[in-house]
Amino acid sequence: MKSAVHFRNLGTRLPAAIRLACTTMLGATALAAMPAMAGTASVEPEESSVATLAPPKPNWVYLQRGFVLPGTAIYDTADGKYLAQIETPILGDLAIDPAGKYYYVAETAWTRRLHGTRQDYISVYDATTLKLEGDIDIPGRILVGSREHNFILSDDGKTGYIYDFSPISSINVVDLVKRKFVRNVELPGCADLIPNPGVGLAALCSDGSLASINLTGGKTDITRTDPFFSATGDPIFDNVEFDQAKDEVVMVSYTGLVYTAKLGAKPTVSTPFSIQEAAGVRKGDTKPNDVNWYPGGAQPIALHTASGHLFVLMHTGEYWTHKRGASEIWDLDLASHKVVKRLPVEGEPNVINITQEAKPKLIVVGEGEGGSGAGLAGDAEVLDPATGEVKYTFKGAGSGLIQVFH
Amino acid sequence: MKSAVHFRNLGTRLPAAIRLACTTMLGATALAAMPAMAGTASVEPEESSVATLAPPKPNWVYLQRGFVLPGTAIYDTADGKYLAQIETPILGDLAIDPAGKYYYVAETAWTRRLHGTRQDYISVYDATTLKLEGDIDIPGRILVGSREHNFILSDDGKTGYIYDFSPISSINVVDLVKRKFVRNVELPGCADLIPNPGVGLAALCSDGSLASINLTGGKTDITRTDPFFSATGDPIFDNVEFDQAKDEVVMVSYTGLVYTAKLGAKPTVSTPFSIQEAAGVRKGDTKPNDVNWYPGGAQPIALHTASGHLFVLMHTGEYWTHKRGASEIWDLDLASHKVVKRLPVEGEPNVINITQEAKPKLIVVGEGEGGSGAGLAGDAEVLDPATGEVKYTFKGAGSGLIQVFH
Amino acid sequence: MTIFNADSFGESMLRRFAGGTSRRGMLARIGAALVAAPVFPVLPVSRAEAAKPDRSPEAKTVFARNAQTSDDTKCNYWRYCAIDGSLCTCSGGGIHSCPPGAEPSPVSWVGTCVNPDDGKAYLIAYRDCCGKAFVNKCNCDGSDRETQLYTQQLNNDIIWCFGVKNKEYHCSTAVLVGAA
Amino acid sequence: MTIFNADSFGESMLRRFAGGTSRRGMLARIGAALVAAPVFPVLPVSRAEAAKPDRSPEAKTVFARNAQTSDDTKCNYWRYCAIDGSLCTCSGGGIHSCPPGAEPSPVSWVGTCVNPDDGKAYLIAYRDCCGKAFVNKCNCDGSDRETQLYTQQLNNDIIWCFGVKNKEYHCSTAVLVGAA
Repeated sequence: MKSAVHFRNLGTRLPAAIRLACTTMLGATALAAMPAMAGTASVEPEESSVATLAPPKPNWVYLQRGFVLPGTAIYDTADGKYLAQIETPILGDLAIDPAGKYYYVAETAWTRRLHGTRQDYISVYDATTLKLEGDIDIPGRILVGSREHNFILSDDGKTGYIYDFSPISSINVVDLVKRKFVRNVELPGCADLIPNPGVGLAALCSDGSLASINLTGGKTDITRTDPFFSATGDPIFDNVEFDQAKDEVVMVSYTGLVYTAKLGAKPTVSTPFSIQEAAGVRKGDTKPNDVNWYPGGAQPIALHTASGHLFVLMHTGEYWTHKRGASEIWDLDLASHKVVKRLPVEGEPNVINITQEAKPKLIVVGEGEGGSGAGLAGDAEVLDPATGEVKYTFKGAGSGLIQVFH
Repeated sequence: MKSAVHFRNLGTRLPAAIRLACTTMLGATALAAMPAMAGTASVEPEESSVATLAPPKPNWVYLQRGFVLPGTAIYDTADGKYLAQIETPILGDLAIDPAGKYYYVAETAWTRRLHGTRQDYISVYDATTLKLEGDIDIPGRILVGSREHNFILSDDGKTGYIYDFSPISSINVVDLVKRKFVRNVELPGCADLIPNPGVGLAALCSDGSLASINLTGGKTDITRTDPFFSATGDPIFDNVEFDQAKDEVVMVSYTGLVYTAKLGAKPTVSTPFSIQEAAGVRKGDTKPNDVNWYPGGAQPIALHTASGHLFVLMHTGEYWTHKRGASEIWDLDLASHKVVKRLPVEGEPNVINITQEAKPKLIVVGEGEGGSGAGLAGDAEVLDPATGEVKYTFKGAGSGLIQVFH
Repeated sequence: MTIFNADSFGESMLRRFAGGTSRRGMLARIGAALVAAPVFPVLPVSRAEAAKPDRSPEAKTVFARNAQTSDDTKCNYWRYCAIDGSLCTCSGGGIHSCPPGAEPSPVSWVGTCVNPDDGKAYLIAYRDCCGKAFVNKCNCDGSDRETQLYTQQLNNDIIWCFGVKNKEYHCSTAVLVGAA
Repeated sequence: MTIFNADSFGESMLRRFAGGTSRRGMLARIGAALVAAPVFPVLPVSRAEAAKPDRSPEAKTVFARNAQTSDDTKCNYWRYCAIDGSLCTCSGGGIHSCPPGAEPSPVSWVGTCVNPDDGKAYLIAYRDCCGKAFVNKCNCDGSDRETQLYTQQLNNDIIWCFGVKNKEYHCSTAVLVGAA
């Protein structure tokens, strides 16, 4: 036991710097060599530590906090617990290593906050310590929020693809094993990078086609399907869904047309069908002044790949209200082309995702305080897709993208 | 008049790069050499421009947006208009050139947002264009919000003083004319820099004294008054008020004692009096479990120098509630030691300031959404100190410091 | 006939955009030209001489039917039919001017909005004002004819700060380019 | 007798702090020591043997009278009598551990809080967890015996991130140091 007097006497024999640390604040590190307290105190002094995290799980969700508060919050949908924050900045994009070992964040910073030199890079975080392991410089990236397809990984997790728009459209390819930028590939007229296993990538194009981007050879080979949608008349929402097992993309347009495309060197696109008609409702139209059900939001669709069910945020309104939040979630069985359930939902959510568990959970987030555009974090809800029951509510949790671990 | 066909034909003769810019977005700058539109259109095309600002005025207020949204908003209290935003980051400190030519911002940034190299510097903004003119590197600064006395200017506006705590207490001196860091001066045991014209600076110290910091010679000479307050028992709020005409500091302690000190090479401190007794109320005490009126907030006092009236945010509660927002503003006449008015106030404001006009206006801000600690911007109110009437309310305007132009 | 016909603009432009091949070398030149330009003249455009689009109330969007022309600090001001973000008119700027210290991007996304006073459609360039922190005042999110990332110049989510010193987004203006 | 007596701590410490002269050369050494240390042992302290302070209900602060010992994710948990900021217990950390990826500052501000279970006062070190963006969850602002900048180690507004790689404030812990 050290009495104060004892301690003070000891202090005079310590180097002045350590004495200063001891006497001005609890900078006790400088005293690491001293024996721990013993004796009369009824409590044991505690040591500071740092928590670690389990590797990512299919029941976890990753909620970006939007346009004002940086960071992506990880929640466990099994027990509603907040787990940790991944350091995504505003307009940063998160990609999760399929092996569960790393989180990758594509980000942009100026050396002096609002001025200095622009830097674009991928930050690499260890998935269990969330410690920054390093960063990989890239030539650039698009600055836009709430998109799943601007930073994607190859199915083996070894390659990262970052969409750039400068304002020339291109792809930056990064070797995540060597942690090195590899090359820039031009992608004229297309965006929304989709993995295309064995080939490279796929993307949606402004002429209404789907591009297959062959990166296997030395020279990039881009081929396109025939145009199948109108990029200006009835656009397909950027946040398309990819089913890796089937090598298939599921896409929904503003009017509610559902497209699927089989990827490969030469993708093939199915005949679309109307989600409204799949629910026994009149087909969506591009005419204004005609109220109907429409899909809408920033991330309006979520695919449960094992069951082939697509969950779509639906609202009533007119055409060109494609950003509006939902009053119902429609559960579409892709195999039968039937909306098998319509779940009413509160809070006008504009982003949705679903865990890839056998018994999945839906996660939705609506606008935060200040409404549309204010960019503040809104409340997230975890729903049972079978019943629509709200399992958990996370206050001020998100407003940007929702991601899950596949 | 250019028809589309004409334009397209022209396009083929332009360099490909310009053609690209023309045809993909309204990057019309590349077409600067082309004749302006004429002919059938009923409207004139507009050009983009950038607004400018008048030099600072005594009726302007500067509201820091708090701990989440960066930026200091300028409002005109004469008409309630929002004027512009000064780029103060979170934890940045703003100082206004007394000549009205510049805004100076003391700030800290890491080269890569949350990592990289730490940089501390003063950004210099032209007061009418708000353009960054440059920045001045300094060795460091304290990171803390809502303080008026961590970055101050000399009365002639030529020298800036930045408080540093690393955790050694010191002052960084900057020549604002040459835009150069000059030197670091150690300031053991003191903080809260106050101009001390003809001498250098004054500061409050942890032994309960006021220090006079003589910077006129080559060597810094720090002398202190006798201790006159208890830094741990009844602390004086950091945000003391300085009356340049009288060379006097006005200070209020947690219990409500009001001190004034005449500055100079050897400052002299007056006998304190109780603001509660000045209002005919029982004197404040340090005893807990004894409800009384107490001053409180982050910036709890505001001095109208011409009239010698001090406005203090007051709340009812117990001792050690010194951060709590106010239910009344007390108007204290410093000459007569009388509280001449008690204005009820809504929204529990915790910061206050007053314009230095002949007919001044009070400005108060309370906590924003999420309450204490959430750091979101709260609503500001402009009040007539004569009547308490709310002249203007600025939604989500502040939550950090309020500053005015002297 | 007009290049900015609301219905054909995006598609025709992007066909062209998509048709090109290597543009890497041109990028630097564009960038330099944009940065160097001191003012921001607009594209010469003409009114439609071809078949007029249907501007009857029945053909107007919900935004257009409820738009007004008197208060440019409100989200339903007619020019804001496809704006996304904070209005510069609320933060020290104007309908086509940036607040002090902000820098207008020389490129922008575009919208086609109907002026309720004359019932005509106009092309609006939504120029972001850049280099200052998000002002977060008068936030609006119009979405008439707003599309997705593969049709960039008609998408309003992108931070449209190109050719400026810093891409930090402050607020958005709605510059009248001409008749659509 | 104890160096951490709630009433004498700040003053006696700061007298000492204030009494020194040039410390510039020592700064680097302190910094290095703080960064290098892998764990964060605490100061050896003792219980007060001198005159016990008055801990009767009448002498307790409003915080102490209403404090609880069961839920460390609430602002009225007894150790939070002088905390300011987000609780790490709400954001993946614990009462004395930082959330994953954050770094505990080796120095801190301190408070003296009364445990309602035994009525005794304990010294609490509020270690900030640093290097990650403000978590903004479970924000609390206790102010018992909290002072101003000239008595830094008793001030809870300062970003207490020293000796760590990055000073960005994430959340705060309340580490039990010993009896006060």
